[in-house]
Amino acid sequence: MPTLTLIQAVNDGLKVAMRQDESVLVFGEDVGPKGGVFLATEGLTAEFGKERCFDTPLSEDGIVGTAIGMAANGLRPVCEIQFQDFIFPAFDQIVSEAAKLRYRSGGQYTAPMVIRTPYGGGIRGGLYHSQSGEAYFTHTAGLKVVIPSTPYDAKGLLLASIADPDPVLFMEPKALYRHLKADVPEGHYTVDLSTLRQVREGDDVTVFCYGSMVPVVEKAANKAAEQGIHCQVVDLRTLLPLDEQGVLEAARKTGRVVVVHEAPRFCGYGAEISAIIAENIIEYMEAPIRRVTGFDTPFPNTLEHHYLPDERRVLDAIEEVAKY
Amino acid sequence: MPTLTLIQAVNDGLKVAMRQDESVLVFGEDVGPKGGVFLATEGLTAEFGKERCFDTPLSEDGIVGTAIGMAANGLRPVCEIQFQDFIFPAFDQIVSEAAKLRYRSGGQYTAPMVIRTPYGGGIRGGLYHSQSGEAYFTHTAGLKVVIPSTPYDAKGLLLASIADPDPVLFMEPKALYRHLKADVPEGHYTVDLSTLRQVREGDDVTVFCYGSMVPVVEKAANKAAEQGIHCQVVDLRTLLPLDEQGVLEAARKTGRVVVVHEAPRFCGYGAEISAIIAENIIEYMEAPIRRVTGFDTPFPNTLEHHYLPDERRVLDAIEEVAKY
Amino acid sequence: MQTTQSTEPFRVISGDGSVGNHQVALTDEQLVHCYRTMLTVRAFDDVCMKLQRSGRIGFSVPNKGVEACQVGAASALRQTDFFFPSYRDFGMALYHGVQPVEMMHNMFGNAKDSALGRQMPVHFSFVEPIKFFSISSPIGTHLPQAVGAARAFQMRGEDHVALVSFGDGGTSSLGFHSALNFAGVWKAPVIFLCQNNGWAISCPAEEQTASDGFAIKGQAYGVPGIKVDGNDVLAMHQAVSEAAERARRGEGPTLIEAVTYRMGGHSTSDDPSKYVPKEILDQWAEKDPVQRFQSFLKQKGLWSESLEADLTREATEGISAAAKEAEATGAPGLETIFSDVYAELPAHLRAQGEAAFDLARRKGSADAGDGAFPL
Amino acid sequence: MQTTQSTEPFRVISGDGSVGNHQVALTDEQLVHCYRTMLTVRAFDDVCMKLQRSGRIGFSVPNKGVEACQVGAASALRQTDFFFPSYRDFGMALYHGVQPVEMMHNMFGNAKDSALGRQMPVHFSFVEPIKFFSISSPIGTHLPQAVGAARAFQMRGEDHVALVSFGDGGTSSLGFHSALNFAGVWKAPVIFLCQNNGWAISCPAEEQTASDGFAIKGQAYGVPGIKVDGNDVLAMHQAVSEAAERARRGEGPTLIEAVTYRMGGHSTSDDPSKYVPKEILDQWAEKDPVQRFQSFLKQKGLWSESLEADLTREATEGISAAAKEAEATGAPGLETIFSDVYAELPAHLRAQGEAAFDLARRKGSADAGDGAFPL
Ligand SMILES: Cc1ncc(C[n+]2csc(CCOP(=O)(O)OP(=O)(O)O)c2C)c(N)n1
Ligand SMILES: Cc1ncc(C[n+]2csc(CCOP(=O)(O)OP(=O)(O)O)c2C)c(N)n1
Ligand SMILES: [Mg+2]
Ligand SMILES: [Mg+2]
Repeated sequence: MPTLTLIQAVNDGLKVAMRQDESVLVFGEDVGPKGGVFLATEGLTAEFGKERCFDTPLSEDGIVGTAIGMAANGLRPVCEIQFQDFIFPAFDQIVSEAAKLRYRSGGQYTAPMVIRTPYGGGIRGGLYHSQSGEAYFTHTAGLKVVIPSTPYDAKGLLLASIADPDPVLFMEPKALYRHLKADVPEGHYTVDLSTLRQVREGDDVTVFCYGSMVPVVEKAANKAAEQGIHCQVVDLRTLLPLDEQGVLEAARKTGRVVVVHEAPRFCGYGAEISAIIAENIIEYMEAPIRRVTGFDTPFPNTLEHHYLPDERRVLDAIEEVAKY
Repeated sequence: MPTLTLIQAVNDGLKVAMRQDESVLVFGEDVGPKGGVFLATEGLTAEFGKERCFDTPLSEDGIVGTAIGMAANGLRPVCEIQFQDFIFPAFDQIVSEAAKLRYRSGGQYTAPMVIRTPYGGGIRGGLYHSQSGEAYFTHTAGLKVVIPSTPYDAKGLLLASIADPDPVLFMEPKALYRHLKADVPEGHYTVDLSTLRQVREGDDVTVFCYGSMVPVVEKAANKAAEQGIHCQVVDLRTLLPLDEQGVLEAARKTGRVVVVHEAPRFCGYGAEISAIIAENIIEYMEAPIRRVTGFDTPFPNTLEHHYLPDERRVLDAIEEVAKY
Repeated sequence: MQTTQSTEPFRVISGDGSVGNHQVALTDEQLVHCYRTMLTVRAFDDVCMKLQRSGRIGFSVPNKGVEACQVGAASALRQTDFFFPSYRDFGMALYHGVQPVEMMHNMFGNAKDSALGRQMPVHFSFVEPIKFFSISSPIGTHLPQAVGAARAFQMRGEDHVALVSFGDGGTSSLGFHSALNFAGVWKAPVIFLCQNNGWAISCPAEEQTASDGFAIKGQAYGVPGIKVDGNDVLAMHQAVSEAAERARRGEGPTLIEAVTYRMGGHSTSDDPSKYVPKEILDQWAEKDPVQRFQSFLKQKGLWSESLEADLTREATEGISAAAKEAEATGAPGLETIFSDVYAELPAHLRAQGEAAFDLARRKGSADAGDGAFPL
Repeated sequence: MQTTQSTEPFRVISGDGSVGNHQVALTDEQLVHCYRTMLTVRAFDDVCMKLQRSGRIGFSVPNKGVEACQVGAASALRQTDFFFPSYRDFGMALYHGVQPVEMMHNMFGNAKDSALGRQMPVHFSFVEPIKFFSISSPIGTHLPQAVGAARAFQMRGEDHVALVSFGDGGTSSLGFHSALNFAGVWKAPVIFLCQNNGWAISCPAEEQTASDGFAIKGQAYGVPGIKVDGNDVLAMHQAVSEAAERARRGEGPTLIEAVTYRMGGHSTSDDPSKYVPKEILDQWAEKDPVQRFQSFLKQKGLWSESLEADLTREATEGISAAAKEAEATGAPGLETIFSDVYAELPAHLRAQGEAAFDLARRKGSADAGDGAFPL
């Protein structure tokens, strides 16, 4: 089995989908000859021609808006937003249109499409090349939001997203693009959406995380284990629709919960995890539900390593919750 | 003291601000001669001329973008977005620009401005004239988000927002525009941002709400009182920055909490209230933290009364939490 | 080809109904069908206005004055083309055979509405007999969508076109900019139909933009722009036909500005007397598109008193019967709040739906209230 | 006035440095200052490129080829005007007296950076001696902001103007559409400077739009558009001067397309050899704006070997010293993460800041990592 980085797995997933289904096409800014600024689409124009992988003018509204029309007319567009920070000009098309088309037409029209976009910090990108905007989208019924954290999941979830009958926002943790190589099967396979991944078993504390935070949490969990605190680490990987029952089971098992994400805390995705638990199984909780998140500020540049949750901060929360 | 409806109070607040400060100006779609589709800006063009109250072309991006430039260059723009549902073309300007300008320029440039917009259901407006999108904004550091629920607060909070040195999104519950008349002082006064309003005292259950849900919660609380369940009702009124200590105190007092909003549940604003409580004072909680919200669907039309939280649903949650 | 505000719009039918040297491309039957459709639009409008005034539906939008734009444009396209309409375009659907009762189900938001009562009135969605794309309230979003649909035709080598219709106000939207730009670069088979009816709610077209008319905006995108008399069915037919032929030949998009006038309010919630100058309204009243087309039919010998009576009766009775049927149809079931959010019902929506039914059983159903739409 | 791609751009200085019948509006001193500024931009670029290659700063954007646009435009405006620059415009700031060390503080994101190290390099913000608006990464957002700032001047009856600069790629953005449209309707005193440097990262200008050049886009908004040789300082000066005069007279906005070429990569993260055709690059190398301006100065008798040597040394030494000083300046303190979010620090941010300090005390500080920017 080939070993690939996360971004190679994305690239491979796109190729597999395009080989298998003629209606799949890829477009966005600089995704053609340049292969994308992170090289996620490298080689696609060469293999599939510029009818099926091409650059667009600089308009995210245009990219997503045309993708919706293509999807409603029989194609399977997979478009790229160069950085998640630049998705906001397309916000109206995503939230008002793609997400609501099936509902408002009683199922007559649908928008099966994927929007891929790299998100998160770790590259000294400052305010506008570092954001984690998942919570701007997970409040939107009709949309699916997927975030992989491993090469295997990246390919499998991407192929599942492309096959999905509903619009999927596929957010790729850019900090993990070249983090490590791992086994990725050749050809077609899928990882079901709306399923959790058990990263690590443990009976003392449950840590929920996703995307770029998964390796950070793993490291913290290893350190915790050295102190005899055994963490169950859960990678949420589909944020919407979430496997809520799975979350509740995992939380109930230990009664001590930490939620970790890069995005700011206030009204961040972690709030929903806390709220689901506090609403359904609060009686099982033996400690405060702690969130370890980015600060409630814009994303800084020079000090980004202070802004991003790191092993230190995650471990501190695990210890606090474990001791409580 | 005159008695005014909520929308008259808004109109009065705008006039008071414009009389007092020449740099205040009002613009948006149909706010001029027509006076706005809800008549919030009626009479302004007549009194202040069309230099200070005028219609714009149909572009929310243009409305908010130019407001930022005006604010950065010494004016105090108060712009209107006709329905909150139509704010999304301006999302990038609000979230990427207005909210981050002070931070990214080290305070050299700022955007003291107000964006007024009616939100919420109750007028049979269907998917696109009914939404409560507050959670799309409360995740954004640098922005303030204010929602009044009474005529008195509408004017006082609006005047405080106009005077505020930071950008404020001022969401007006359209269902309450003409709900009732109440005393509103003439001339200038302010209600401090980031303060809670105690709507009703009670020792059994704490209900957090804001905007259009306040009268619904009041009615439910009255019914509950008939059964001997005494609710403390808290109107949050500034959603960001929130008076978190005030929320914790109110929650601790009863140990039983219900959070109510119109917007969908998943990653809605209520999640943050639950999460703050679960993070800081979970040990005081004697019942699940219940949310009563819109469903996780787009906003329907014919069935909107089933979609919107009503007295029935709020009361049911209060009873459940009280009995727990 | 390029026209400006100063240029006179392209016209076929003169005020007296004559067409001079112009060829008439439509058959007699089609011409009568155009007329029938215009009368049906008027009848639909009238009935809806009354239904709204008497509180039986919540909202409607008047089409008086703009009937020729819709009907002339529709008559130039095939049933295999893809329509991306605005809320003032249902004449296009009627022309191609959508039944009034299907529209009325939407006006009442009942269980038979194709959108299951989820949208406001006049937000239609049809897939048969034409693809009449689900109408959305946000202005301008459907323009890039139409370009995408056109690109799909292009990729599959089909010679269908997409037509997207929007107003003078719509040209200021973000969707206009990205759609025209993408369509120009892609040479997509799409027709942009800008119905300049003088107003965006209360904002006059002159304050909407400082450009010399709307057709000229095509130049910013390398898209040919033409200006057409929007009160002239045959001029509309010809302009859209030519644009469609260009598109089918692979020569790309066209922007058509149809110059017309909104004779009523923006919607049933609007009071245009607050801002529309009466003189201008009177001027336009003389250019009524239905009258003009009637004069033409007369000159052609296709019109008669009895035809008029038949078509009027047919239209009025058809619409009234449709309204009656729609009003008698029940509201959608509670479960329709939860379906069609996704292809499959996810667990959390199932739970929310069950809780709603359970509460209704335990505590009774929610109150409908009156809920009249203010805009 | 209206020009198209097919039209030759307006030019003052010929290839050999002569200006024919053109009047030169700048004093000798100003002309030398223009040249000095261009050399300073080059020196800044060179030093930053080296700093980036050696890993001492994370990112920079090359300006080679586009120096005349920035400098010619800046020379036409006053210090009381308002600049809304893009990330490739710092020559405008240098021209008006912003010190290189202030820019270098930003390149290093240190404690003396006006943005306190919060932004990426080249995202400058200055208020003195000119209002050089805080640069934002999202393309196009600053265009409507400039229009708003211009409207503020207009309302107060001041005769200042706003200049907003953006690229060929920027014309596709939403901000371009709303800004040009609002400015046209408002007759706002704003100058839209589109630097068409041939590329938006890897997308060539021909694929960015199908319009006949960029100046023509003004027609869609009733805004006059002119096309200027962007490698010609004096042509830029004249075009911007005329636009500024129009604006100050209350005659509204102008769109200027400056035709130039990006001779380097998009940024230090980009490898342009993957997509830029070498022949075209070679053609443009011959039109180098610094060379052209030097030839002009020679013809004017303002240039000498010793001037060149002095200016070059001055520029290089100044920039190197600035880099040294900036590199020696410490990083911003942890507290700067939390300040300037709002005018006053709200309670929740105070708490988060305190917790961060507390954790650093208890468990040590966070790791910096290497964090090189890939774009
Ligand atoms: C993005 C957005 N902003 C505002 C509105 C509110 N609105 C509804 S219709 C309308 C005017 C549209 O004018 P025009 O495009 O000329 O179409 P017409 O109604 O004249 O057919 C406005 C402002 C909206 N629907 N969408
Ligand atoms: C809204 C948005 N989308 C994408 C990007 C990524 N991006 C940065 S620069 C650039 C190209 C800009 O080209 P142009 O406007 O011609 O300016 P130039 O770099 O040539 O000066 C792109 C696509 C961005 N910054 N903002
Ligand atoms: Mg109109
Ligand atoms: Mg460029």
